[in-house]
Amino acid sequence: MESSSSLSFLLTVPLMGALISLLVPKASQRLYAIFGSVLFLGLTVYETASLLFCKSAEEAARLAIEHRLDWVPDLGLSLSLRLDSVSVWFVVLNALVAVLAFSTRGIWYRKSPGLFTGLGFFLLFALNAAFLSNDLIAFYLAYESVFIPMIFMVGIWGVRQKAASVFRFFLMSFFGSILMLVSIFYLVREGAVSGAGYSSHLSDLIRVASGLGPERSAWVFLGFFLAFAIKVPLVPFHGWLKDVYTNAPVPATIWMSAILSKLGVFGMIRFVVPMFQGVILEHQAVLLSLAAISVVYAAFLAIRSSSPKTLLAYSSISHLGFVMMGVFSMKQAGASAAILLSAGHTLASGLLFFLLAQVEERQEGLDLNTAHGLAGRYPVLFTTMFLAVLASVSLPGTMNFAGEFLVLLEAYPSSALWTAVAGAGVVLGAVYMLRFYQQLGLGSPGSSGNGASGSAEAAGTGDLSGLDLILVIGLMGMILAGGFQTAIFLKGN
Amino acid sequence: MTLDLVPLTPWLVLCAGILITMMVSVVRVETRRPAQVFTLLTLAATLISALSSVAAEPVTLFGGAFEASALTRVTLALLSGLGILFVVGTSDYLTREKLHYSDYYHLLLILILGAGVLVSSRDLVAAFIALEVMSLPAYTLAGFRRNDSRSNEAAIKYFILGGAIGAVFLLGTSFLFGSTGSTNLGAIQAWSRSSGGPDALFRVGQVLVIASFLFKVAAAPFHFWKPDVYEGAPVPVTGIMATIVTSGAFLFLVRLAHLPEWSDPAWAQNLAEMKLVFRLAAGASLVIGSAVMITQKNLKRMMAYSSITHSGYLLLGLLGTLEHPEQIQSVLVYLVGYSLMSTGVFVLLSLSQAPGDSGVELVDVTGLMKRSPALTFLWAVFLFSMAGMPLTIGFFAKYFVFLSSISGGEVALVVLAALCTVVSAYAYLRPVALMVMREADPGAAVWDARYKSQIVVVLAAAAVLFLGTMPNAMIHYLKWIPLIR
Amino acid sequence: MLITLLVFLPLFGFLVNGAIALGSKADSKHPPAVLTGAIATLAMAGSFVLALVLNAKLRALGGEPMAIEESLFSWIRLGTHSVDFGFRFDRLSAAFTLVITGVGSLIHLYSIGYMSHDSGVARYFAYLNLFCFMMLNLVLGQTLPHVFLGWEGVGLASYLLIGFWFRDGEKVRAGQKAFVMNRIGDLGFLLAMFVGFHAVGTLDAVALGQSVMAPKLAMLFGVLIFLACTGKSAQLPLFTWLPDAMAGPTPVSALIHAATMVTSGVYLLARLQPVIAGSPATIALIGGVGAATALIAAILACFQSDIKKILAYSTISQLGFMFAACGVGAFESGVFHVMTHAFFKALLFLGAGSVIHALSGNQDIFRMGGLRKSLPFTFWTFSAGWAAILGLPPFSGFFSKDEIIHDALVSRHGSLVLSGVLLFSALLTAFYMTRLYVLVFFGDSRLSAKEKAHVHESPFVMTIPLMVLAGASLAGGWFGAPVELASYEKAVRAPASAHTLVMVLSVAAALIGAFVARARYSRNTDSEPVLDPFRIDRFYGQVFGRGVYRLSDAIGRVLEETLVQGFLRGTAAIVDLSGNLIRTVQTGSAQTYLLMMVLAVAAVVSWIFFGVTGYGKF
Amino acid sequence: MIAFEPWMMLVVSVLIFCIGLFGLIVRKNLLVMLMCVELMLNGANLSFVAFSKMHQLIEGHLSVLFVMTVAAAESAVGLGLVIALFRTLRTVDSDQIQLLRD
Amino acid sequence: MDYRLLAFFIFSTIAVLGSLMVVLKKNPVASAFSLVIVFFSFAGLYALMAAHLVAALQILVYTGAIMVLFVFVIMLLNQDNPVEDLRASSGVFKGFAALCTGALAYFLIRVALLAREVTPRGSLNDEKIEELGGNVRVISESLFSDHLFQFELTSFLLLGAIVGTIALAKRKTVKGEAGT
Repeated sequence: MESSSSLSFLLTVPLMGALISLLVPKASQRLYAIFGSVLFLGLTVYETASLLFCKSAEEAARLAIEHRLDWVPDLGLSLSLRLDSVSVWFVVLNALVAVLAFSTRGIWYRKSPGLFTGLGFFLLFALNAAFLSNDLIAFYLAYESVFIPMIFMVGIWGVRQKAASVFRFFLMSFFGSILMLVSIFYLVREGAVSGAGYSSHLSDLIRVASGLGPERSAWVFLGFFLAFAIKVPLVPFHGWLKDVYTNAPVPATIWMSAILSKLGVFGMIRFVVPMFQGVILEHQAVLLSLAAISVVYAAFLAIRSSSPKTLLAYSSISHLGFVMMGVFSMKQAGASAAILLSAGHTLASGLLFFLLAQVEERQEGLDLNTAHGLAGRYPVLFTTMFLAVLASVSLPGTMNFAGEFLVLLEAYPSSALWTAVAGAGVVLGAVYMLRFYQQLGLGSPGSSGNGASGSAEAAGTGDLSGLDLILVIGLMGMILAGGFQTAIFLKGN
Repeated sequence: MTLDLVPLTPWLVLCAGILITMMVSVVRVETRRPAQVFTLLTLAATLISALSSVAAEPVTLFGGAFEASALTRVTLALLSGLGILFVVGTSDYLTREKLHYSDYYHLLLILILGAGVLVSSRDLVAAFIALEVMSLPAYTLAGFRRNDSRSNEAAIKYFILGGAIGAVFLLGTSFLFGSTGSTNLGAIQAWSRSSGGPDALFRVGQVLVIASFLFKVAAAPFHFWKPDVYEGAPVPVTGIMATIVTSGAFLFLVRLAHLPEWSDPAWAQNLAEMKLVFRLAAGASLVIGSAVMITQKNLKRMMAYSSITHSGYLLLGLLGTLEHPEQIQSVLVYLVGYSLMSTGVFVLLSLSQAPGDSGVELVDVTGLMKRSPALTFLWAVFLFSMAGMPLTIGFFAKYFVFLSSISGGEVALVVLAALCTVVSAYAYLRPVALMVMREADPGAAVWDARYKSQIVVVLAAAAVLFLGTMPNAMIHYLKWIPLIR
Repeated sequence: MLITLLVFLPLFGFLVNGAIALGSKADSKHPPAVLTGAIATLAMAGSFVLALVLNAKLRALGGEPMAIEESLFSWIRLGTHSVDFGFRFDRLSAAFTLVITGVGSLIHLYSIGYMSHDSGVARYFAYLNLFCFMMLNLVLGQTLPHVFLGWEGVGLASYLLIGFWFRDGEKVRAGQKAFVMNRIGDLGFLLAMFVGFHAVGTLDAVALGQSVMAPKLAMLFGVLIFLACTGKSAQLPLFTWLPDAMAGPTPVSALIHAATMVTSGVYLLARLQPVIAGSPATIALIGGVGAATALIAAILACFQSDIKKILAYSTISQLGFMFAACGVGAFESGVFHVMTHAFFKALLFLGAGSVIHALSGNQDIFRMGGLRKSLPFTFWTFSAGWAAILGLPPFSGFFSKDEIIHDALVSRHGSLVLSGVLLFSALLTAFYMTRLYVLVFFGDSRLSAKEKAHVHESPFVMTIPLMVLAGASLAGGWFGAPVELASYEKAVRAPASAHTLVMVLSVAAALIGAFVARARYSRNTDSEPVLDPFRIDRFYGQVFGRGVYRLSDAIGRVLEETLVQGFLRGTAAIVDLSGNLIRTVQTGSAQTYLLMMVLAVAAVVSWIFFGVTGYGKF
Repeated sequence: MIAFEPWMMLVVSVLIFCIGLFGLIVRKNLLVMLMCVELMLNGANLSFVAFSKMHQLIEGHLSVLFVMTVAAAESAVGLGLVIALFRTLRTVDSDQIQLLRD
Repeated sequence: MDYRLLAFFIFSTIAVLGSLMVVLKKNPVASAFSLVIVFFSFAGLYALMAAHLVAALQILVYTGAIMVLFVFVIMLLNQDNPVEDLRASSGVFKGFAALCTGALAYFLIRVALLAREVTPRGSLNDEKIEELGGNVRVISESLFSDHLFQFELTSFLLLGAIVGTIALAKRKTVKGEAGT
């Protein structure tokens, strides 16, 4: 594996994909997008395989690639890319989610599909750039660039109050990220004052951050924390999430819940934790409490959701609360577990949104207050959905269980109370996820009286089959494989 | 006394160009083309001569009243470049609105000369004259739609307030003269090193001159004229005011902010005082601009408030220069970036065939995506850049002023600015949202996409994107430009 | 490899049957029950044979501790400690494995007949096999996470099987209730693992069980584990799901909710026995809860009229006996009762299933009667089960129940009250079982005409398991407790003759209960209303069931809408308002602007004049 | 005995300046407003000369000359604007020119 | 009494009163003539400070050129009588304006008065100027040496003013006039 070539490959190929999508005829955009993203996934895995499946932390450290490209040399700004045992997971998941999102069907493949695939590939690029960045300014740039395709996707193909929701999404995220930018600048300036020159490279900023006093350090931390807490989101900062998840087109929802939220997780693990160990340890109880409250609070919201999409949106918050518990446990194993759980959540929630979209294609007007009883009509679809639900409630054997178990195990010594509170989310998770599944799949169809029969679109009357089924089975396989072969995630311990 | 004219070449080229252009248009009265062509030639020649001599040794001429340095040359180049963009970009508008007179070009050239000389002035009285050389054409141009009462109103408001503020500047200058015995910046600087601190007269004079230039760049609380004037003036003139006038005035404001030698400990308290003034002005500009911007329905008026916030960002950069004069680069980068995006926005605005010149209302952009995807894309580029989104020059512009200001220790102010950025981002993105998400309103204006003005917009957009991804291309040159005090 | 094969055979059956279920089109001709049932049953029977072989090998092994271990791979790595995915076959596991595979095979066989008319039979057998797979993981798992895998897995299978007829919303909800209440217990399990791991540094079940923890931690650990057990084994306070779980097919009730899954709590306690027993508070709690459950469930059983519900409460009550045994430190008595109970309760359920099958779904004991003649096999085998649960010698229940009551009396943790409660529960058991027995099989027939015409004895595929289980119920107790968990010494406080006394007393209690019931119900066959004297279920429904929804609504309305969203809306409104306020200055009058500018300048000049900055006073 | 001192001029200068400013704010006739601007400029001029005298320098005088030029040019343009405005609005009342406002 | 002081008082009183009249007279013509008075008294004040050239130009430029222009425009626009539509500002507004400008004036005067004891930075006292050839000569020499830049710049100022005024004063747009 040539160091720089594999890194630049991860960035240039999606960009090329975006450019090529301008040339592809309208009718074959979907095929192109799926084919392209699958190819990219394959190539990504191939390129990163040795790092992905290596055995030990030492080997991973040896295989980590860092490449520094002077970008604005006059400012000491570099495009520092780093592919190591942390970022590699997010990069692979990113490619995987793209496949899933491109495999959806809907208006985005009918109304300016070229724009959709172009934006999708651009998003792939921006996310990869963010996950690979080892320079804070570069990371910020990539992090913000992610908004642009997202805004357009929701704006063009969204439904209902898409404008209001996309604004709320954007403004809240922007609020957080720009405060992060101020924090970054502060650190850069502190570094310059201390005589090291302007640099926003992570290693330099870690040094700078550790040199700040506790009080200043806490303020700077706050800037970073807010950005990522909004992105993830943690509970008091989640106000943007529900509407935009619900009103966005399905691929955008998949992207947001499966991978954009991981941007926050990644940022916490990669940047915040190493820079602000002291601050986090000092306020660990507060942070853990936020994470635990997120778990329970979002679960309570999910219990009464009448829209399945909203329910999944809240469940996303709930699960990411577990992830953040792992991050705030401030242990190597906790961070590894957070990545493991992130991967699990990416797969499970991506899959759930994907399958929900499949259900919606077949029956409109899904409402969780009435039973739809669709499982009898679409047994394969609902069997796979049930498996995804099980992953989501983190049944042992899935990645989600291994992750959640380890996360709580590592958080326990820091705060038994909040671990127990978060644990209650396990129970509540069962309540709302089963409700989700039961109201859609089980019960007697037609009892709701909303014209359940015959409203299915002509395109989607059949059961899950073909490419979709292969994709879903593949993802399920990954969830199970990851659930048992956790060692590759946990080599960092 | 012998005068070496060689360092003056770019300015002389511009002066000569003005005269030639005027003569040509007098000779060929029946058509406007010669004026246009010669204006372009003049500006191009100025641009080239300014850029080609950038590396020349900085000198002061005319007894220290005029500075020919990299900074002033680059500024002149910037101003002429913007002039070229506007001449090309808005000629379609002028033709359509039946405003295509050679006077327009003469006034534009004189305005550019005024702005260019203002930046080069190292004497307060000279600056006052240069300011008027810049302002008089600006007043006139604002009222250039002579049959439009709004345009007239804009001009007269601009004039009345500008005249009053000119007098304030003059009083301030006289106070400084009274305190230091000179109106020459170099002399004042020299005096400051030996004076052991300011007296009351100096401090008041300083405040007065700075207040008057805060007016010129429309920083709060001297911003009131801007929305009205922007709304009433013809679109190209608004663009010219937003770019050329602002650039010239702001760079001179930077000079004014550096009247004494701040590093002298005797001036520390005066420095703190002035910092507070700038801080308040910057904070107020940001808050007022961004808060009011989101309430606006008229895009031109919205851009006025937007430019008030941009003055606030520029002041952030200026605050940085007080501690670290080399941070002038942040101001320069911001000016270049802001000018580019403003050019794009105003030329785009001139493409709308909204009835009258009341300007483009938000409703006019609805459904533009369907009608013209290319225009929508261009709009999005400029508005995203204004909002400071990455991959556009707008991001780097903010990057610089934030960093500069933080270097000056203004962390709280930068946080405020960051919050205002969020608020204003809403205003910038709303038009984009209307273009993309809404169906075209039946009353929406027709957008004229045929004209060659699009060349300018595309160029500006390309520059915005290119400099946003490869900022080194610009920064490498701007970084080494010192602020000679 | 043998253990792995043993465990994975049912999984294989699950996969095959699952594929068949998904492959066959809904509502078209379904695959024959014989085929899918045969696959499932053979898988289970294979496991049973393997279990016998392994048991023989284990006995041949000798030595202490006796165990055969198979590690497959490292599952979860925790620093230096690795949680392996692997199996351990020791005497405790062996006992449970034999019960699971043995009784499981019989119930699979029985199901072929019972489910032959159902279109979802392939799915049914898939779930059943899945359950057995998970149950085997539970009892054979080396480490606690592995046990937990099985623990949750059986809950899942239970959920699927309770809601097997998924078009009936009621049944689906019963499944959900079971799953969620189990999950409450599972939370205890999870937390217990955290406590245990951080106290001892291992998650190996045996190592953890034999570890020494600080008393406080040991108590916490024990209580949390017991919380897990109350969920899975339907003890107070989490027992209310079990009666509802009877919504599933009857063989499922026999296998999962009588013989195997619900006893996994006893398994877990026995597995972790030294550390659990090490904490007196924990053990007292277990004993108290067990006895209370035994009593309360027995009382409740007396007021039921649904044959399966009576058996369900009976199961809860019997599980209470087992926990009471554990709670006095007599873990091996508990395990002994698990085994005998597995035989006779499975038998009773299957017998009840046979009755229901014969009556095409009628489950009300007041609408039966006189079935002795029309269902002879069922009657005779059921009688064996009846005798066993009453504890009549020489049936198996006699030995195990007697032992529990005796231990409760004489153990250091036991007491007269405890054993008295258990004895009284035994009396009630005799009462309600005899009530059921008499009402179903004796007296005049109270069937409807249609049912009368339809009544038939079940096919052999169903009666053979009955007969085998009847044999086991008779002889299952003759060989004593299958395992010795003698690490905990029982201090004898009573005279040696106590054992005889207890024996006499318990048989007398059984007989009294039986005679009272017979006296009352041989003539009086009028329908009795179903009573719920404790209203526990309703209480839960009100407080927790609806409470969660209320809380959720409250959070949604107050916190989410008012605070979170309200804050955002408020911020937007404030920004908008301030924008509009500032706008009002923009009157369009240049002179107003000028005045404000002058004001600003005057302010700054006066500020300088007054020397606010603290220097240059005038 | 009080002798004449140049600094006394400063008082007059500032007074005239502020009177001009006041007039500019309160008068509604655009022409008078332009006159007020002239007053302000004159006030500033006076202080220039006064300071020049006090410092024994000549620069102040020169400044005044330039300011006069500027004032002339400015009033020419200003009056031109007033005329243009009068053509369209038929008024020189500053209260009538409030079309542009929020 | 020093005649210069007396002259100062006279001229300054006239100037202040005159400017008040500019502001307060309802009739623009009256304002204009008050302004002329102010300009004249300013010329006197300049003369008092031996700024002879400035005094002369004050009369020539202001009174002779600028004021004529004003009066001309007043006449042109028929604004030569107090018109009713020239509503005065509201009392509150006026009062507030007076307060602000008054405060500004107070502080500026106080500040200016602090500069009484200024130490001269130059040496061009009246005697020296006489020695060098008089006020006009000294100014002229300075104008074409040290202040050449400003001087040249004024040419473009005037150019701009001319072009601008012409542009404004041109007659209405003729159809078809525009366009290249």
